[in-house]
Amino acid sequence: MKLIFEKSVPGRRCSILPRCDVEEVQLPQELRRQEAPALPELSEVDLSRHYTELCQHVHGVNCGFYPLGSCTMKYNPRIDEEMAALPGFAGVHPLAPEHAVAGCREVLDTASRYLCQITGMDGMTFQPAAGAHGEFTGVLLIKQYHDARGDHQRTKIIVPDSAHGTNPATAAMCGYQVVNIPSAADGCVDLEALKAVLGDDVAGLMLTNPNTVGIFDENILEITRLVHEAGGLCYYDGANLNAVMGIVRPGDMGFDCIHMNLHKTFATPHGGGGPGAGAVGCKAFLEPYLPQSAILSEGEHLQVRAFNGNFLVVVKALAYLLTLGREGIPEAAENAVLNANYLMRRIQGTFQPAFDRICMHEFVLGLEEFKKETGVSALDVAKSLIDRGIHPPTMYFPLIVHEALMLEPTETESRETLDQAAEVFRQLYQLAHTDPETMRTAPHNAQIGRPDEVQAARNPILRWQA
Amino acid sequence: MKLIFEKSVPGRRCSILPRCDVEEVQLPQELRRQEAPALPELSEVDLSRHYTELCQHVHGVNCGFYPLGSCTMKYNPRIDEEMAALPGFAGVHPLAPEHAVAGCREVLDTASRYLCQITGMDGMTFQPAAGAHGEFTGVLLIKQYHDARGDHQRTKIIVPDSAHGTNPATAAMCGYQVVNIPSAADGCVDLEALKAVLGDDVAGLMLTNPNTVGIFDENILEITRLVHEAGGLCYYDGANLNAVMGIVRPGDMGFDCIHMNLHKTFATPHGGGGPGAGAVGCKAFLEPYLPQSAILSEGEHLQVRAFNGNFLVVVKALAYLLTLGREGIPEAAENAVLNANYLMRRIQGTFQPAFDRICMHEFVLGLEEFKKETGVSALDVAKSLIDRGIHPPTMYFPLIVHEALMLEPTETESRETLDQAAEVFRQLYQLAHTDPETMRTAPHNAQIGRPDEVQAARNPILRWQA
Amino acid sequence: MGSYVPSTPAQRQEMLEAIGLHDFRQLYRDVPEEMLLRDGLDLPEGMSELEVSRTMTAMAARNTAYSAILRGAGAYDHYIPSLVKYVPAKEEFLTAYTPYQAEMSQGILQSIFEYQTMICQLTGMDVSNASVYDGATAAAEAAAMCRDRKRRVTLISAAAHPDTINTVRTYCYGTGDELRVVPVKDGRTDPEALRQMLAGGDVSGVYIQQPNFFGQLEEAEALGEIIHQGGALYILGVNPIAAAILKTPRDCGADVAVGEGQPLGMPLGWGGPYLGFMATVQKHMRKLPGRIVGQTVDSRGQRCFVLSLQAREQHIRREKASSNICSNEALCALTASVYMAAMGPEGMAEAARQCLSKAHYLAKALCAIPGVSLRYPGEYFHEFVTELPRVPEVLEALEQHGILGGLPVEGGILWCATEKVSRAVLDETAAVVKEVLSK
Amino acid sequence: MGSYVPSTPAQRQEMLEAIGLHDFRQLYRDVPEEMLLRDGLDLPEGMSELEVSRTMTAMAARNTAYSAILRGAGAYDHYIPSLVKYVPAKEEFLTAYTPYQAEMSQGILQSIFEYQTMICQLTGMDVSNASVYDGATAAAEAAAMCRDRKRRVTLISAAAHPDTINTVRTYCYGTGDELRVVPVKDGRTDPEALRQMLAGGDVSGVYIQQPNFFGQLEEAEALGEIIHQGGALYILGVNPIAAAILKTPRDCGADVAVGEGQPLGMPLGWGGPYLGFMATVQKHMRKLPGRIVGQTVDSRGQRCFVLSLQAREQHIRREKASSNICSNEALCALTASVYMAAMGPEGMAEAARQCLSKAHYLAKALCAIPGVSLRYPGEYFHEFVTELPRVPEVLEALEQHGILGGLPVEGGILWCATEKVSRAVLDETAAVVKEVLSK
Repeated sequence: MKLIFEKSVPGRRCSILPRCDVEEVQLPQELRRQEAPALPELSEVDLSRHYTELCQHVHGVNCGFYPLGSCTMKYNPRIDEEMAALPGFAGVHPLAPEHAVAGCREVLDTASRYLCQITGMDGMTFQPAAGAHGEFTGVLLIKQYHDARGDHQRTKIIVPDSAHGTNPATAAMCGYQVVNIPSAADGCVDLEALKAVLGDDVAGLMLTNPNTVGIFDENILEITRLVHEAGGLCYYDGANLNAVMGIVRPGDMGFDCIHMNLHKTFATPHGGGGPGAGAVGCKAFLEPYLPQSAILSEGEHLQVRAFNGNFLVVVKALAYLLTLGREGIPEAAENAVLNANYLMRRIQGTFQPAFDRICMHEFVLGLEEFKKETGVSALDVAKSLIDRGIHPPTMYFPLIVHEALMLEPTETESRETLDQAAEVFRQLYQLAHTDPETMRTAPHNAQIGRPDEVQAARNPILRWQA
Repeated sequence: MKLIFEKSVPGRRCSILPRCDVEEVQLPQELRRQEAPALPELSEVDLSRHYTELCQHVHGVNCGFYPLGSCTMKYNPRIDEEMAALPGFAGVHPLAPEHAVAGCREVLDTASRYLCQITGMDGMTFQPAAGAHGEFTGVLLIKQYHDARGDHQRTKIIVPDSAHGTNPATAAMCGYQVVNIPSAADGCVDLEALKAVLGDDVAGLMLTNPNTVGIFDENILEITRLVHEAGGLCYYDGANLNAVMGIVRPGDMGFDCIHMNLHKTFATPHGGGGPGAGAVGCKAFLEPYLPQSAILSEGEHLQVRAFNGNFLVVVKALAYLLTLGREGIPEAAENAVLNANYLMRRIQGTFQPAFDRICMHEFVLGLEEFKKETGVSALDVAKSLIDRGIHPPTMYFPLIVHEALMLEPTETESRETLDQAAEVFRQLYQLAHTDPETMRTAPHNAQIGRPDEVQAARNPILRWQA
Repeated sequence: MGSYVPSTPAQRQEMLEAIGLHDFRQLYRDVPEEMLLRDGLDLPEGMSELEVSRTMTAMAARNTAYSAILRGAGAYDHYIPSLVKYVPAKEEFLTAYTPYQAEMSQGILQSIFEYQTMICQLTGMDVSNASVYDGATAAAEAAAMCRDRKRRVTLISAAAHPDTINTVRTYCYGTGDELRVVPVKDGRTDPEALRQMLAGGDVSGVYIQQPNFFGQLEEAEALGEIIHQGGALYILGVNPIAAAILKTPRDCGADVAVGEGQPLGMPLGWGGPYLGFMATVQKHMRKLPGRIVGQTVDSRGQRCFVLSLQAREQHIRREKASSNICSNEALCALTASVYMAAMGPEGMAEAARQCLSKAHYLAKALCAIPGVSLRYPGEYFHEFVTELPRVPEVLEALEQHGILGGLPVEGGILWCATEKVSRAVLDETAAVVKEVLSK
Repeated sequence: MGSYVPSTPAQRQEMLEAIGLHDFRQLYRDVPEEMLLRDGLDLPEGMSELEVSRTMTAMAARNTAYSAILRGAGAYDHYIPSLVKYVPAKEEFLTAYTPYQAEMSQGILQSIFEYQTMICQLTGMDVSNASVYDGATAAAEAAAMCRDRKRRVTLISAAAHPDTINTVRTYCYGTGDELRVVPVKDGRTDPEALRQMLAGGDVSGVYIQQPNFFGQLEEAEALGEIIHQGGALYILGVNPIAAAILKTPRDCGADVAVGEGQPLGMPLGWGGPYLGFMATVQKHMRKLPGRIVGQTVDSRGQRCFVLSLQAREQHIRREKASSNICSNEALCALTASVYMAAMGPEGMAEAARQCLSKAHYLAKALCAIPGVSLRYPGEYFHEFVTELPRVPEVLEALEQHGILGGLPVEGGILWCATEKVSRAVLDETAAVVKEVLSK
């Protein structure tokens, strides 16, 4: 595909703005830029066709199966988009006076009520713009809490080695030393390892439950109790909340604060990499530390971005929450778990689950043996799925499983889709035994073959140049 | 692709309506249908994916080049869609009281003013829903006119043999006997042939100018004078108006009434086969006969459909008209003609234009010689274009050119697009000489190969059945 | 100032020169000099996108926005699911032409084939076309379909929509055929009058609307028997929402089922674009006007879809064609398909039941007000006529509440309630009417 | 009652049985019994789509709709071309995840690569990332980027947006680094104070906003010289519309250019989603946080695009990463690209000139009113502060005219005019202010 710049023709343009209807003013010479920015010059028909061409080479969850583990790629409802596009929401200035934004307040208040109820928390902020941003906010709450008590010796955050990379990165951004503790074989917390590191230098623990291999940690009450006893707080990484929402609440597991990815659990679209929204909830004693906008509020507060956050994303999430309601929320969780177990069981017999037990909303295949047998890697299987119209699972994560493929079908896939996917896996399993070379060079029907990522990193070309 | 019915699962559904909030009423048994209609049962995710799959197998003009002769496939601007979707237009009931529809009236009045100015007519109706419907309306005006004068012996309508098939069909729908007159070699009216059929039994003439081979009839004033002298009226088929709008006006050519295809000349999208809008204009003396809605007006009037016509299509056309304005309208015409001539000249040397002269907005290639030479037909060339991402031209029309391919690039194609298309034609010309078989079996890269149309007609399967 | 011409002025000049010309006017050398528009169009300058948006948004704002609509009479305010608005707006569907090239248009062709099937399933008929312009023209086309050399008279019920009657009349005027109107008795087509009008043996087809213009449910099956006894064909115009629960046209004996498809997901849009649907039984298949999509196989043996039975159409038959229709309402047909699929059989029936229930709720609430009564005694679906005094004041008062009341008809009001109207609005309406009438 | 689970209850039961279970609760057997939510969620029942639409449309209607907006202060009401709204709403772009699988995501990857290039062209910098959350976090990320072991202090101008200052302060609080605020003199960053604050040699980076919060244009080049003389890196926060005509960050000597991308086609949306853009010079390329797309070739030798330089990112570096950002604002970046491409170089410059001209027109009209004067003497772009009495009454009166007036700031008003506001509205505004002040 040509780049948009390669379609540019000097002097070509769209007619967007009228002539200026007031006297023209010029900037003083010394403040002016020397020449107009070299943006592409195109007509509207060129633009329309360019972006149509690009979108034909994108696979969204509304277009097909997308079992990308830990990303909760559930269907993104159309009504949510329609609600967020209402001029009554989309056209509101963030600094409009309070009496003019009663509807926006109602959105945040209602969403907050739903999410507090789901998580078992007391307060909620929508300022964080993404999951990692929410983690950052959550750990800052912990830091503020200790600081406010003058408890300054707490310099460590405990993170299991099975955690997402954002957890340790977040702790570091908050100035904490990261203490990695090894997980048990099933990815659950090793209680002895935990006890060994707990002490009065521990600010808190970051944990996701169900964990990254899709297993619910049975010892969760004991874990949070131990951390609290040591004076630390417990942070819940909401990445896997879809498995348990409406069934069991992080607040009841003993967690003090939590972030959620509205663009995963609450069905707002991810836009090819954002915008998301990382709502953060906390127990009442942490509420005073929730972030606020400086320009919108009095007093000193933490603040992690301007204004009130990705508001229109919250509108979408609220439309989803209102739709599901008290029965729909646990129904979604139960069916996410059912779908994961069903797909795992259907695949079993060919590729092997890393853990042979009931899983939560996702499961991990370990392809180490398979690779030894056939020479076909997890990557090769992933790329072969592309040829068959299925987005590959998460590859090589979690780190504790070798040749891992992590599948999360979500509740919005039908039995038929799962059956078809299982059939594709079965075919690939056989193909690996009969024609491994085809898989090692996949994809064959995609727009491109495998990209040379090494060259991309070694000799970075990060922009087009004429 | 599976049909939507083949994806249906009993009991599957979307959640659109709430429970009924009033007491439920039942129809009497004798009025009730025996079972619910066997519509497909799907979830929203199924539907979203189904229609995404379908739309991936459609080529629209906003997606790529579409030089379908006589169809004026110009770019359909986005702002026009946005305006038509405004709740202030889309939500208006057709029987809302007059004081509540001032904005709708303004749309029709403004569009009428623009179109009267462009066509040289005095009055306009937007009731017709498509071009052929406009033809029907226009010829009914002629019929009403003669009937009102008690001039009942006029039973014939003259139609040149190069005319679109709708012209004779329309005349027949209006109860007229169709008199076909032969065209001159260039598709223009043969004055002698015309004179020969004129008389007091002629109700009128239906003509398009420029004609269907893309040539402006120099004798147009003489033609309309002759018809008027014989007591007939002249009807202008606006199919080719895009060539001359803002340059020369049908009213000034001597025509009494005209239909336009808003979905061609005025950039409203054609939706895969409608809705269009067939605005009909007329001189002042025909205005009393313009159609009206019975429920919206007093007195007896013709009426060709309910209410005021495809109003939201008129909104789109008005947005386009306002955008172009006094200079933009002739600019569009001039560039439509320029693009046709440029493309014809670029292709010339391989495929031969049927008429070697300056054309109007479209031109016809005659492939009779080429076919003798290579065995490759106009159809084969058309199908080979599909493999190269170009929608085929109109095939085998007009009937007066053998192995015709009729190309109308329109003004919204850039020079680059025309150059690329010319290059594709050049390649196909060569391919026909080196590998005709590949062309005779084209397309090869499309979703389907050539369909068996004979079987479709002989053994019609017009609906899915379980 | 707006322009959609992409080539730059410099390119245009080069292109002119490439064809051996120097300026644009030379392109028009065939046009007699004296005819050229010398002073240009007497129109305003072109506008930028921002100005167009500002101008037309201001026009739209000049229309009154109602928060609830209790008016039907041929156009119905149903809830349109979000997906139903989104799918037909995809520019692939939106900006394609009629699918002449099957290899490049399978998406459209399949969508129409699916539409045809759904219309058959809704009406119980065997064959549907790809759509016509609207319900009124569907009736007119059906009347033309029914005509043969001997029988040239068409009958239409006086309880049909006035625009339908007038449109059919106009089409008959075109071909020089006669239209006669069957009178109404107690708000429904008078069966005795119908029987008498058929007695002459010159009637080709009879059009009955179900529910009729007054909202009344016709005895459609009984009327069908009378029509067939008279040797004519039976055209039944049906509301497609009502059709989800009403006895099907097939079961009522209809030869042709037609209707206005607007309730199937199209916005009110001040009257259009709407959708005319037409379906018939197997034996009249080749008389059905307009485009039809058929299933076949391609050169590789795959199932695929094409425009079919084109021998019936105007571009082949020219003056022998019985209809000139080519462009129809394909995108509206797609809209209707998405609507029917999103609602599903249960959702369609539920929508119909809620219309029925809410209309009856409203009628009861209104008729509890002194001075208000039902005009007709028969069963009705989602429309009904009340007698009441002070109609203009009632409608004016409702307008003050943001409610578009029913349509004034000869001293009464034709009300309509759909599933979209909440009970609260129905209660509010009754309260407003009560207040006005008690003044 | 709403549900997006497609499998029917019967299918779910079969699926449960296929995995050897009988009911859903058995799926949660690892969860300690006492923790299960026994009584379910204390929330309302689910809603149908119609109810959600009705409920949320009512919420939206509770906000005030202004016909014109003269308030900026970090969020700007520009005209959004229709295409700019349409393209990012395509569900392929909308519903994809981060493009981890390049073979299935070239459309997104290429769009980001194009965005990166446009940001470079707008700012004059060499390298852009794929976006961060907003302008405030872009400033905070840039401050982190500039820090090294020795220099840990960040400076920020007091004329920066209050939310930017507070966000940078919060990020500094996280890492335990110090933020100091450079004072303002006559509405602009005080160069002398800046010079003195750099004297200690402990400053890593200095953030200046152009135009600043008060709308004033900073002497950005001169400030850059002072900053570099002080051994610090220069972070320049720029308004992307102003950037089309203002001296580029590169020409002002900036090491990192950042900004709030909302003016590039994003709706006001009560504050989000917005777009943080970040660009830097070649030598700091590997310090740039967040996603970056790079060009490479595929196995067939074709040009293609991938997420690149991932060794910098959190999933590789874990606790050694300097930022944890992964999801960014990709769809907003696409929106900005479509906006910049639709406007083109000339359209961007025209928008900027119209903002400039209209703001000056408004300022002149307001300052012609007795009692109104400009607070600051310097050059400004599209925002300016007036001194005037009776601020609440003025804003209230404008609101009666459907106009959202400027932001009240310490006894004055910070006004903003964009290309979207017509001269008529500016005149109306001045007339309203005049009337209030003459009472």
